[in-house]
Amino acid sequence: MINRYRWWEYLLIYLGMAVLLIFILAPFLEAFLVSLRPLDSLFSVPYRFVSDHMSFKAYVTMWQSVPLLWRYMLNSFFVAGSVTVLGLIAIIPAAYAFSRFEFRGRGLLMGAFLSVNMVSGAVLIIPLYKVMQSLGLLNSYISMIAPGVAFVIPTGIWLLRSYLVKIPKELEEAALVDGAGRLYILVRVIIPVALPGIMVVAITTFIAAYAQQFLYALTFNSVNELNPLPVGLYQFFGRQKVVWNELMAASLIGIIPVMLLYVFLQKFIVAGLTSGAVKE
Amino acid sequence: AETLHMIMCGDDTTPGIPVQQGLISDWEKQNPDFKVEVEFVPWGQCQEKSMTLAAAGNPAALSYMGSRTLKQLAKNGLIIPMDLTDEEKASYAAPILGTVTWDGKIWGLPRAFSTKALFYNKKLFKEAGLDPEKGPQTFDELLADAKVITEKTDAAGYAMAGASFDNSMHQFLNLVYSNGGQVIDADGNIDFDSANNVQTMELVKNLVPYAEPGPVAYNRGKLETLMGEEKAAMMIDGHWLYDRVPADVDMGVVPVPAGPMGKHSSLLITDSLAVFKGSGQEDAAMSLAKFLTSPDHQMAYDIAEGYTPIRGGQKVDELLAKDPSWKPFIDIIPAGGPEPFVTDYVSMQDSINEALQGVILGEVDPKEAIETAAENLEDAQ
Amino acid sequence: MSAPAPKKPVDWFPYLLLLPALAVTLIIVAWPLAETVRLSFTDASMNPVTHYVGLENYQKMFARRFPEVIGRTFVWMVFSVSLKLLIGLYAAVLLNAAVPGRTLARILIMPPWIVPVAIGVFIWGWMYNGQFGMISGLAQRLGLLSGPFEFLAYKNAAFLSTVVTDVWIGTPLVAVYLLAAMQGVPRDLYEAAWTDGASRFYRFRRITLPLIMPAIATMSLLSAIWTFNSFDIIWILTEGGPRNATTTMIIDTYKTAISRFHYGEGAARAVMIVIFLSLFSALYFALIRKLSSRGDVK
Amino acid sequence: MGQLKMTEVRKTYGTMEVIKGVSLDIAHGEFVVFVGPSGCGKSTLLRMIAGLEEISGGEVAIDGTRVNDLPPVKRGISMVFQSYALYPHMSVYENIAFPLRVSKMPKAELDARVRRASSILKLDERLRHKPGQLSGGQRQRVAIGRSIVRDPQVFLFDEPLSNLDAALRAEMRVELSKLHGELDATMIYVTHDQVEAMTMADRIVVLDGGRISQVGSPLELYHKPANVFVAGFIGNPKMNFLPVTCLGADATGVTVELPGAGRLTLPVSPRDGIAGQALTLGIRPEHLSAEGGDLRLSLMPKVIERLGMQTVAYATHGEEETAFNAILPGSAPARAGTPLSLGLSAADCHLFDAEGQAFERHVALSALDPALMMAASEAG
Amino acid sequence: MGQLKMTEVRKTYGTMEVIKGVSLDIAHGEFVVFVGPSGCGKSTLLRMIAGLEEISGGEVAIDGTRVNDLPPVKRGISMVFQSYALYPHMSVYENIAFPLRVSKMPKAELDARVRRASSILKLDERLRHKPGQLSGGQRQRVAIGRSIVRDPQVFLFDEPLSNLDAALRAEMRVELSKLHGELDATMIYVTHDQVEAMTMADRIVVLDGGRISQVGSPLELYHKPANVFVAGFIGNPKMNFLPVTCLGADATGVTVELPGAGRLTLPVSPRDGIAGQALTLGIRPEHLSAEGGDLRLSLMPKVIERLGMQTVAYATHGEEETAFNAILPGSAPARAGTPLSLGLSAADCHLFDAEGQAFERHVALSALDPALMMAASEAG
Ligand SMILES: Nc1ncnc2c1ncn2[C@@H]1O[C@H](COP(=O)(O)OP(=O)(O)OP(=O)(O)O)[C@@H](O)[C@H]1O
Ligand SMILES: Nc1ncnc2c1ncn2[C@@H]1O[C@H](COP(=O)(O)OP(=O)(O)OP(=O)(O)O)[C@@H](O)[C@H]1O
Ligand SMILES: [Mg+2]
Ligand SMILES: [Mg+2]
Repeated sequence: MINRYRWWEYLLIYLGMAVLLIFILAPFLEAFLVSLRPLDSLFSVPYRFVSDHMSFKAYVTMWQSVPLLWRYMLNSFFVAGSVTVLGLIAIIPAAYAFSRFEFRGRGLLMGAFLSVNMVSGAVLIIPLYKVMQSLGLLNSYISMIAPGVAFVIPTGIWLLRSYLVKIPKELEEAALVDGAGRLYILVRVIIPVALPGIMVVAITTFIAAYAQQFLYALTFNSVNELNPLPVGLYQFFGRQKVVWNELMAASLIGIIPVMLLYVFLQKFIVAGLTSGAVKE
Repeated sequence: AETLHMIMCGDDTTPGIPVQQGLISDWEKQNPDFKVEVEFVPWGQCQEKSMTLAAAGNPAALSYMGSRTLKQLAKNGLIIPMDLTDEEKASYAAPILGTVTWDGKIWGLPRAFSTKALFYNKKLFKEAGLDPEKGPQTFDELLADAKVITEKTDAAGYAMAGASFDNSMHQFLNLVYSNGGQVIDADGNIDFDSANNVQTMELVKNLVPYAEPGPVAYNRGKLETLMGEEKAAMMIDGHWLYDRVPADVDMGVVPVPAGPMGKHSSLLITDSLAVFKGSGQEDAAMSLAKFLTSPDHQMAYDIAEGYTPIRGGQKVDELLAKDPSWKPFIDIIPAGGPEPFVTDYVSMQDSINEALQGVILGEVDPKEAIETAAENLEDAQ
Repeated sequence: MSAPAPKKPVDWFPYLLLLPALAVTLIIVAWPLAETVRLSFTDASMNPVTHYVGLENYQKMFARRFPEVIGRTFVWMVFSVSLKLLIGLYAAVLLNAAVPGRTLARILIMPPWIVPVAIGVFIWGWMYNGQFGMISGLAQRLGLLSGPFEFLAYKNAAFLSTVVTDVWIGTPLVAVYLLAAMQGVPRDLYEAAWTDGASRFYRFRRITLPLIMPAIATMSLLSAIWTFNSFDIIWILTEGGPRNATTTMIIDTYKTAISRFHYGEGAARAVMIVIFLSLFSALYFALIRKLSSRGDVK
Repeated sequence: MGQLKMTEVRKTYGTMEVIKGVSLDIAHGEFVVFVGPSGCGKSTLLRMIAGLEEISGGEVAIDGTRVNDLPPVKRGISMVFQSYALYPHMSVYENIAFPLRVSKMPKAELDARVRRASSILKLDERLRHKPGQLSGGQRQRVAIGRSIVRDPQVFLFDEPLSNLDAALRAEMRVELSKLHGELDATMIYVTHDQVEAMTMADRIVVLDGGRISQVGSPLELYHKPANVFVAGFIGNPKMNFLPVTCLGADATGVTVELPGAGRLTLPVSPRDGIAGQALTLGIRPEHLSAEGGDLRLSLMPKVIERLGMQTVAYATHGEEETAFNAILPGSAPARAGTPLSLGLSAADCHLFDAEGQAFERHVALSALDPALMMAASEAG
Repeated sequence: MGQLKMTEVRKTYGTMEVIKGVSLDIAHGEFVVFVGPSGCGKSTLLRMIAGLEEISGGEVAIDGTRVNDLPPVKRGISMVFQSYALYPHMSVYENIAFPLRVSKMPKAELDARVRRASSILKLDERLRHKPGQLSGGQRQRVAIGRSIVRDPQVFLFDEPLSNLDAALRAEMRVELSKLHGELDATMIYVTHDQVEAMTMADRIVVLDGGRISQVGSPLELYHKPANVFVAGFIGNPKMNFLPVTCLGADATGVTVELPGAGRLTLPVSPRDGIAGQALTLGIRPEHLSAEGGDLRLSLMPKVIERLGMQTVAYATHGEEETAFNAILPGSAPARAGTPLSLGLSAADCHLFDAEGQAFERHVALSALDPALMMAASEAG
């Protein structure tokens, strides 16, 4: 009953959603239209939605003009996936430590992790390059994964910590009484129970790594076959003449896998974030 | 074989790349100790990457660089000068060599070269009642034609770039050189605050009403779109504009109009191959660079890519015969001026663009804009 | 009182748990960051040979219109973060409504978050174009504009345009986060209020909003930090123009350090950013704590 | 006025019928308690009255007006939730004032009403506190306070005491009864705690799987349960049941045979043709006595609970080890494992037919509770 | 063996002392219950025994070994938490098997033990379910199952029944008592529900503000509370207290004067020099009777609760309106607002001095509970 809407409320809600989605999706409509147009009539003056000679040709030709496109997508998935997995390996124990233990320097360390958020990767790029070089990591997947991991850790810890705080302490105490070691408790009890929260962090991390792995990849990697999608996409417009239609087609295609992933996991995200988000 | 790391800007799909690749194979055959790894880095990130690698002490052996960066690299001892014989030097037109020379040494071998001229839309000229076969030759004619077109047609008279991008400054410098102005004198001192330049800036100011609305939002690329849609009638650009507008747009080309205090000129821009210090393969890199830019090889590459040929010669004549539209771009070379060679290129770009934007937005008058820019340019030295 | 408890040995376990995160952070962030701090006191540039110059870089920085840049950055951040929160909240409210199709809407709101930033910004670049851009084009057709309007050509318009694009990219995360927080509000509170006759809007204002305040607080801080450091959007749209109208600290830093290769000066700016953001966060936390001690945030 | 009438009210979730036709009249000023096992539909019914849940069929009328489609606030009801549903971010004052703020009451009157409510509920000293700083009983009172400021005609309570500990629960029970005396309003109260039901209700509605099983005063349900379900549900430990065989019936009652224990004539209204049928005899644990009785049973105690005041023997009876419990006053000499012989009186017994329907017992309820006599005379 | 000894155990949080020196011996196989008001330190004490909380002072020894610094698992204890603390992601089987998996027990033995535990607890049919699919009572049993598989010597329970509803609580109480009978182990049980304490304990430890107020068998606490605190804490509704004046004492007892009601000689051990002192007389509500008694009191009932089995009158006494409650068997003819005259026997009364310490009553506990006699003879 409380969720029963009157007709004008429906109208308002859908109208509101429409306005929101227009704002969110208009650029994608634009991108889609561009992807359908031939290169020499991309932009018409005055503005028109439908112009002559629209076709899906770009969706075919893009695979030829950037032959490694599929490879870049796979790389992106691989790099984002690795960042996520490695990130979680670092985030989960750290978030657990912050949520459960009192120790010297706790506040300081938490602040320090937050402040990693404040350092933008672009500024650190040169010293970071030296680091990667001295570790001999250049031109490998690791050179893209490692900085990705480092920069997702702080946010991950912050999000997950607030989730873990809500897991009843008794669960651990019970396991402790039952003789489980503390690492065993983390692995067998905490992680399974915190799975929704972990999923949220994983997905946020994955998307961040998928969409924003440009700078590190570009700077630390010189091997074309290892490049992720954003760098690959640059190949469409790093040219004398930008192949906008194919670039847009490729970008739209590049979003789809992550969207699918999200479709499957969105219930998880919402449920998980809930418990992680609201501090009580 | 040892790997030799070479950074190229752009991507590997342009027509010149197979040509270059063939040449590299040839070179590798002559130098079996080396295997050349070419890394293609997108424009816009390319120089940053080469410089980052160099600053971090792990430079590529050979890098494709905008020549404007060479002075800064050279001053900081990151690149080594090219040991060209006099004969080799003589194969370049003097102004071209000017784009890579500092302190008497040559710091890079020109690889890509462009000159500019004024394109105008014949159809719009006709529509406005102007003679479609006679493009503007002077600042005054430019202004007058722009005015007429703006008033008589739907299109803007002049396509003006004012965005905070390097090519906004380039567009402006074409006019500066054509009015006898300069940014830097022969001794390397800033010479921007001159009557010539104030006059050129006046032209900009006067052109604003006849330019497309909001020039500050436009860089060269977006202006090319306007030209293609016939929404602007005149634009200073490189020869490539022909490829970037639909075939049915009928364009004429004249040299950049001359100002009252100068004569037709053009900004000469080159990109070069630079050999970095510290790769341990300097000699090989030098050898490869020379091999790739030797007259015949370079010409083949220029033709394939559709760049303005760096050197003259028989091939150029053939090109002109086949495509006369090249003529204004090639003829202007001797009268052209190199891109100013400063240490802090970005600072120069910012100063000049800020002046331009100030004038376009009507925030400062031309004289003041030029004066302020000249002061700021001292920083760029 | 009983005798003081014997000194306990340090429990190393929490440190052990932090080890992976710390190791990665130390190597990838702290080491370069320390290097950055060191460089901020040198004349580091492209030249491999550097000298310590004391505070010169900091002095130079403040001499060069720096306060203006700081001010602008904060204004930009405040604009952008408040819009993100407002629109995110608005989106969360709509996506929380129990109407058919909301799952689809929840999915359709995601793309700006997923698409590589540069691509999204390029598209916005076209949209802002006066001649062939969607916004100006539609506005003209609807008669809202008499001629083409270039959004990036004028100081205020460009400033707002970069804000809008930043908002577009940042909103989905905020919306999803707030939506989740809203779903954590116990349903019986709404029912109780409804029983008392509270309208939908009243319930939102008096119940939803106060109860998701902690989530809003967390998000606004994180969002502020990210926004402060948001680089690509401005760089691609305006490179800081027109006439520096969109030059924020991070743009200034990038230009100085990477484009102009005045690495020492750039490092000084980077250090300033961290200091500013730390101060900001500390202030922010103090504010939140004060509010919650007043009991507004439970 | 707070008169409420439900006619054939139904509720379906999807294809599942949860409330299967409930009809009930509630007079103004009555205190009606819904009881029943978990999941029987108590909350659902209450929420339908409140307007929180759509009514799938039938009609709910308040003071003669059909309210099926009215939102809660228009029904003149107020509700106290099991979880209290206090607004955690508002002070006690604001929580209580909330309904008045919604209706934009002038400040002075609002203040007066809140203060009156808080003084009735002894919350004056807590007005500035947040719910989080209150004890369970205080929270409970705030929830009630919020519901009384609006002067509703009908109060709805959904297990309001179930979160409290035993002592507090007893105390609040008394307070609620007092409150009902002070406010001239109808109260409908859901609980699964039968002590609450027995002590507070004017009438108890026993629900069983979405249907009303019996409606009556507490003592009526205790002494005259209409069926096995109600008999077993009311009373703790629950009534003991024994299979018996009917030997015959006459005006004095029904005579039954308890296997292996003898025969007994129960003072209940007889029915025709029941001789020879298998019936069920019910006897409450507290009606077994150490001495005397019309019949004596032998039990085997398994667990003895000594509460000081009384002793509870959890025992079994007969070969089949039917559970059979007994409550003996004070400290009875019962020991686990030692057989125990207890007596029962025919007058205390209940009798049920094969369908579980009770034979009417000859008990005058008015003799049991003076309050009932009064109520009867008032009603008359 | 599960013998436990606490010596002067203390706990401080920061500067706050929460457990203020507790000494207690618990024999193997005993069922000891800790009771006390909320915040008195019950949980803290239990957790210190478990090893979940550091011991600030004193010593805890199990089977003669000091365990202060041993982790929980080495103490041979197991614990059932108030919230059950089941692992939500594991099946019932895995929950129960958890302690065995930790100790890497061979599969066959593990399986056998889990099955034994599940059959004791009647969980066989639930082994594949997740905790979320279980009812409260079943969850409770899983929690117990997890604690018994390891065959610990000492079981610790922290309010294990407090989340259950009344009926289930009663049932579980009985099951736990049975379990204690079956397993040869010591059980220490924390609760604030005194019915649980009374029914399950061999000995009850009453805690008050971090100190032991009294230790004794349930009936000892009920009949011979050592002080006002214990007297008031045990029994529900709580004992009524009246201020009295001592007139004198001799071998038969102490004679007191109840203001406005008369005098009474209580069979308690006298002390010297108490004549003329102000004392407190205690009488439990259930010891008031409608007829007879050594002395009669006039009460003013405020609320009457009719439970069928008994009637509770919440009343006041005298001018000061001191709360004074009474429990009368069956359906007593009491009405709210109508004065009620009740009798009390001197033998049922308690007497406390000004410090709240009780005068020893002349009650033979062994007469009250046959189990005690046995325990006494065994101990002897
Ligand atoms: N939204 C719903 N969808 C489907 N079934 C529901 C829904 N709400 C309740 N039910 C079902 O309706 C029945 C009655 O539920 P209700 O909450 O009224 O029980 P209750 O008597 O209040 O029980 P309890 O004493 O446990 O609170 C239950 O079987 C429940 O599973
Ligand atoms: N970690 C802690 N820090 C400070 N004080 C504490 C802490 N844990 C418990 N206390 C205090 O110790 C006292 C005893 O707490 P404890 O939990 O043992 O009480 P309890 O008897 O179990 O009460 P309840 O019946 O409410 O569970 C309380 O006053 C509590 O406030
Ligand atoms: Mg319910
Ligand atoms: Mg406790």
